[in-house]
Amino acid sequence: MVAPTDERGPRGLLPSVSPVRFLTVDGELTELDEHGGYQLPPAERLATVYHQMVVGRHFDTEATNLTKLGRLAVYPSSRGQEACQVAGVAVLGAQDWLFPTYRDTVALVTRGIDPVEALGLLRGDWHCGYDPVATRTAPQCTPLGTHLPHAVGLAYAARRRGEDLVAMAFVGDGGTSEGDFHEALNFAAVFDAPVVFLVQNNRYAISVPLSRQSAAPSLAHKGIGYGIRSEQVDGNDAVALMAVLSAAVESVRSGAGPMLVEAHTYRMEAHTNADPVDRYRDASEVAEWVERDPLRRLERYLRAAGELSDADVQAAEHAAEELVTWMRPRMNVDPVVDPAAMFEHVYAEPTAQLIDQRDMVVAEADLLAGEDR
Amino acid sequence: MVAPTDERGPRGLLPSVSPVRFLTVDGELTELDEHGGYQLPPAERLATVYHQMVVGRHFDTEATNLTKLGRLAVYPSSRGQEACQVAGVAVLGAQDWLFPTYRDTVALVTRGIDPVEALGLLRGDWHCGYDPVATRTAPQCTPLGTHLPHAVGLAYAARRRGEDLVAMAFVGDGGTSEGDFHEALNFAAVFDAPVVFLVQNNRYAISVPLSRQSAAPSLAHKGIGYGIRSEQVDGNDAVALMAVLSAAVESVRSGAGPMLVEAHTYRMEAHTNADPVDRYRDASEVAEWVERDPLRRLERYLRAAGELSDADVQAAEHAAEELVTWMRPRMNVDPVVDPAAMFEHVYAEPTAQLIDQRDMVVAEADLLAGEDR
Amino acid sequence: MTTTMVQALNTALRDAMRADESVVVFGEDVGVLGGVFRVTDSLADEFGADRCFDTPLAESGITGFAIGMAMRGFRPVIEMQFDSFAYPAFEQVASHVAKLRNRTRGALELPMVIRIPYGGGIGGVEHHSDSSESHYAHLPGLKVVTPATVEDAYSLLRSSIDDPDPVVFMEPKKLYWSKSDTALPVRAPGLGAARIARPGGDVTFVAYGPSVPVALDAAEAATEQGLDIEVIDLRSLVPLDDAAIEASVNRTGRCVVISEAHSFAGIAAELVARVQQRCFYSLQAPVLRVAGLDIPYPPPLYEHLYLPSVDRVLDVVDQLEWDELPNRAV
Amino acid sequence: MTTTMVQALNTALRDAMRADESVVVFGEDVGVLGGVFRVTDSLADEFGADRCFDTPLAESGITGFAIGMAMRGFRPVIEMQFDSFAYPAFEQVASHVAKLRNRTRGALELPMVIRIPYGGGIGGVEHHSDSSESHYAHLPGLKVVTPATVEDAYSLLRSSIDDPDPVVFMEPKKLYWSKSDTALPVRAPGLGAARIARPGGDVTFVAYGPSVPVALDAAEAATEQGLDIEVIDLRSLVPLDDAAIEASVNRTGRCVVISEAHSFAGIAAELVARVQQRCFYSLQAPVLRVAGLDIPYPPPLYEHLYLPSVDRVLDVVDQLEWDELPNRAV
Ligand SMILES: Cc1ncc(C[n+]2csc(CCOP(=O)(O)OP(=O)(O)O)c2C)c(N)n1
Ligand SMILES: Cc1ncc(C[n+]2csc(CCOP(=O)(O)OP(=O)(O)O)c2C)c(N)n1
Ligand SMILES: [Mg+2]
Ligand SMILES: [Mg+2]
Repeated sequence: MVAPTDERGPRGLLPSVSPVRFLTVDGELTELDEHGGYQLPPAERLATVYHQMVVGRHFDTEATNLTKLGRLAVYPSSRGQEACQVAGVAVLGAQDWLFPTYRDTVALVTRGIDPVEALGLLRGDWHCGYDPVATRTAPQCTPLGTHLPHAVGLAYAARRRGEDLVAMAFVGDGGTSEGDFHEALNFAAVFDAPVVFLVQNNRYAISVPLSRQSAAPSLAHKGIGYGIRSEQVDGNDAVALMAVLSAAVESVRSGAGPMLVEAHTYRMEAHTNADPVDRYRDASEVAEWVERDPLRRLERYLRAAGELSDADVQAAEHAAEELVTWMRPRMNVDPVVDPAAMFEHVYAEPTAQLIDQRDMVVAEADLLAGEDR
Repeated sequence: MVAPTDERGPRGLLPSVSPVRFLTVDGELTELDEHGGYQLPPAERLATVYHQMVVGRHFDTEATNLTKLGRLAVYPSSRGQEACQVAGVAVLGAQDWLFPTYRDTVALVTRGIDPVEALGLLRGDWHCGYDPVATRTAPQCTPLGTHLPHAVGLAYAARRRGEDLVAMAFVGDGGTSEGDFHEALNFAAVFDAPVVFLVQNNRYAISVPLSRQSAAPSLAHKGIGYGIRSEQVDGNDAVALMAVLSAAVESVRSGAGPMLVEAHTYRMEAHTNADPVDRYRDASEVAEWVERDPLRRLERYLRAAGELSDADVQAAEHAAEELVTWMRPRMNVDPVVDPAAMFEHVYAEPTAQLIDQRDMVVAEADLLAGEDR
Repeated sequence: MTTTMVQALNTALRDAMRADESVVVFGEDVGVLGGVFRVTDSLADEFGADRCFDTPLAESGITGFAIGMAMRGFRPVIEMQFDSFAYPAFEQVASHVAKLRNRTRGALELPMVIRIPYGGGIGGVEHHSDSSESHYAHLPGLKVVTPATVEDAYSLLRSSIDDPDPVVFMEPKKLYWSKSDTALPVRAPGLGAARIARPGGDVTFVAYGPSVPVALDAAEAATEQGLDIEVIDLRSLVPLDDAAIEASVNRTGRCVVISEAHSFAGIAAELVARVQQRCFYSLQAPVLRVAGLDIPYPPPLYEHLYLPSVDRVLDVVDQLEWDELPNRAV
Repeated sequence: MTTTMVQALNTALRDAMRADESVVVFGEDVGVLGGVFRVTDSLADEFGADRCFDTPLAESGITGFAIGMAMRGFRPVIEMQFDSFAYPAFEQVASHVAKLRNRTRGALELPMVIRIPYGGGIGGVEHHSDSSESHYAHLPGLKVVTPATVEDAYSLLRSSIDDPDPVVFMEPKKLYWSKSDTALPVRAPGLGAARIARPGGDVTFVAYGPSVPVALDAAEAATEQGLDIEVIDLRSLVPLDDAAIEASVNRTGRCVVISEAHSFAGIAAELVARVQQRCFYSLQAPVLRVAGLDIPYPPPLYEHLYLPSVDRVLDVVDQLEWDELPNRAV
């Protein structure tokens, strides 16, 4: 009744026994048997990734600062996860779609989205500050896992239209527990949708540790239950990520069906600025992960390989400073709040009932503005 | 980061490569390598199972007749799935709990529930015709997969209370696609709840064939994604089912964590009496499965093994006839409809608003009864 | 030729699929089987499995998948098999379908239709008879449409598929086999225009979907008391045709809202609240409701006691503070 | 000693857990972290990880697991982290929690509490500020309770945990840090008794949860116009204290319902519908609503425009068909 040895058979679907790793913690190249059969990515691409990671880290630091200044309602930091977020974007073409979560603002910036627009949601200006169609980036998704079926539907639709399009959907370790994760992976497999699901397993869902989230050997082991090929990778190793994710995107693009990739990483900061992280995890654990910092690891490797010069490093730092300098004054401007804007785009055309409500709110605001004068 | 070789490691979690099988289609014992390491169950138990399957088949036929007489609103037949349903119940102790779906009426009867009470839901008398606490059998569940987390919660609760209790939760192939299946399996694994999930993969969800439901090598391959040990078994082979399910219940009872068992079977009848099955499947397919009839297969085996005499077969037929004879006149009585009953048990005590509504309905009914007189 | 509501819906889907290649139909059993109510009968045949197809059994997944397809240029029409089996999709509907246009300031629109067979009266076992329209009507960003006639089934479904906004299209199961001799296609005004199903001057009945025939029957029966009752068929709950209701009640001075959904915090309450506000000075009596009881939908043998009935409607009409009923006044 | 609402809720949980071993608390981050709002602060410490624990992130699973535990003798108190993150559990709530007692003719009861922080006013980004109470209130079989004061937070939560029926306990996030000097424990009457938060004779404000302080502030401000406004704090939406509302409106003749939930088909509509029916002959003006706008809850910088405000309430009071306002009458 079952053909366990067909090309979707068990052996081909399970991930590597341990996470694919190209770099040691010190940025040295690991032995071949840790590479899981993947190729070392070209050095230029890695240098670009390094550059983007530096920019991402600075951006992230600035965003955290902005919360202290009250310029952001809240900020979930990407610190420590830059390799995942940058590699996840770097392997995409312009025509591909990205489906990020609230955590993935560094991915947005890497995608080329104006950082001020990228911070729209967290600034409280609008729910999504950028144009998803123009940027081929879905709005950052807050309800856990719910964007995954969107990615599947969009990728399937594109394939139906004969478009060369891959969807890259990010999700957290916590997000894998939601029913929508399951339904999305199953739909992807049944409809053969060109999607890469990238689980950023940062070992916490707010305070809930991985051990409370899953008893599976790895989250990548979930793939086989859908007939989806899966892989696990060291999420703080940008080289391994580039190797695995570009292979995944290529395979998916070629029509070999969806893939699930788990990146083992760590959330260096609190869940958000509002989260008292010391309540639930030891500083010593964080310290261990400082050692595995993805940025330093890649820098060491590239320098040793002669692919990164002091000038390159300075150029990256400089680009990062420029970005921050560009965004800072713009973030210090109070966004314009137009009461009527709330009523736009609820429907293509407002209903009679909405027009009444809009008129009321606008009249109130006008009155208040009059009083203020 | 991951310990792939711990006792929950991949090898121990995956199901047998092909479904465990003890009996050939002709009821002969298969080679040892098809047994998946399981023991042949004791002959007396198998004889009892045979007896219960005969009773179940007759009951099922009678229920189908009752729909033709208009005595049931609808009936989803168990025909062809008697081995699964009887074995799934036979391996339980009186203290264990059963979580059945709308399809599993034969399981209810095997559990010892009065057949008229078992048909309460389908008769339209009340939503659940039996007492779930007294019978340790949850109400038959219609919303797909939604009873699975209940089974997990109940089993966990029992373990917390120090009770020796296993929950057996039935679900269809279609039901495995729902988010609640995923969440239930994950909770079971994380909380180490003593549950056996039995998937009756009858290859159809109404008209949706298995190939549209899942692209996995088998549905049992879903277990590893939760860290749950899993097995697949020929669902028309009562011997294999008894072997696998009693081992599963024993293992779960011993504290080794939940298990997922997929039984490969076939729905011989339409989804329900209201379903035009010819629209979506060939008679030839059904004919193939007639060959694999679980009842005939077990009978042949037991007879050949000298464990079943003509007298035993007659006794089973006789018991079945008795059951049907007992239920038939009772099913022909119109249930009493008491308008006030609708308002009972909405809350422990009816609210003031409900009392008003009840009084209105009862007054209407009284008036109508008066007019009728 | 006589057409049932099921056939009219089927024809609407077919015509919409012929008119626009981007219309796709999917859900549970909508393919070869043609849906458990046959609303999608033979669409897979005519348009192929690419345009009408079955999915795994996962309503949240179906809805999310439709969102994704709509984001890439399709106009999905999805089927939830029964009212209460749409509940697993509630998060997708509430947090995404209803909000995507607004969240993205119009950059992403969702021209999708969620078809939901709803309501009771067909002897369904538990979970097969819920009237869930109030939940959807309460979520801004959704349109909520429901036909009461064969003609409207066609016309409103076509309009819903054409609409740039997501529409929850609620199909009254009880009326699936109701019939009409009108030839299709018929097109009525778009979404948001109510219909005077029966003109009258003494009382306004406001109804929709499965309750419209009950309202009409009750209005007919009330002629025996000399009452001339107007029946408004809302057709769409969102947008709501306030003007039509207001004009009627200002004429009649009395209003009864009829709805199968649970009474408490249901859509009928909204209708009552609006009428008493907008027609306060015209009202001769409080606006009353005949709605579903506030109990879980009962088993088949009890459902006649649950559903708004002609008798129950007439009882409520009697409570409309008549000094003397019109026929006695003659 | 000053107590916040969060602390009162925490104390209520603690006292309930001390009083009854079968009370267990679980959900996302309720363990060591003590919940994102600290309502479960240090319960895991005092009662151990068996009685207060974290779960995987799956709200349907949490709810279904709680049902199972309740079937086996526990009294689960589960937390949904935010209003809209309870939507994934909607099917479990609608099809099981609300119905299990009824389905089984009372053989299985579900003494469980679903705690849901709800409403806006805390600057939350999207999906963190929904007022979802109307959905629950529309589902027969659920009780729906919501405190507006620190004292009631304690007392109502204790009553909800003691209750044999499933209770959706809605906690107004905006009031989490409101304070009181009353020493706990305090026990008010059980579920279903409203509270006169402020007596008055000219208008009745009906409010609950986050809208009670708005109602009180508006009533205070209205004294400038010489208006003496009564404020009713419902405390529980189901069961509803019709008698208290009716008595008040029959005295005042005017009523405004205040609620943060979307106006359309929300619980405020139900309150309006009931009042106009029960108090028809007393009413000097239509019953009006000040409710949430019928738009998706807006981003933080806009929420002051969405929420019922004192000004908006006073504007509506002005529309209550006054021949002359009381102060002018003096
Ligand atoms: C459906 C749903 N439930 C709960 C939440 C609240 N919540 C926001 S982030 C978060 C933790 C998510 O953890 P994970 O998926 O691991 O992502 P991470 O934050 O670690 O990147 C939770 C519980 C939510 N956003 N959506
Ligand atoms: C949540 C939900 N969606 C849809 C349905 C309608 N429905 C009833 S049975 C069924 C097919 C289920 O198939 P499967 O799980 O394989 O079980 P089987 O009927 O084959 O035993 C469907 C779609 C339902 N009961 N619940
Ligand atoms: Mg995480
Ligand atoms: Mg099946």
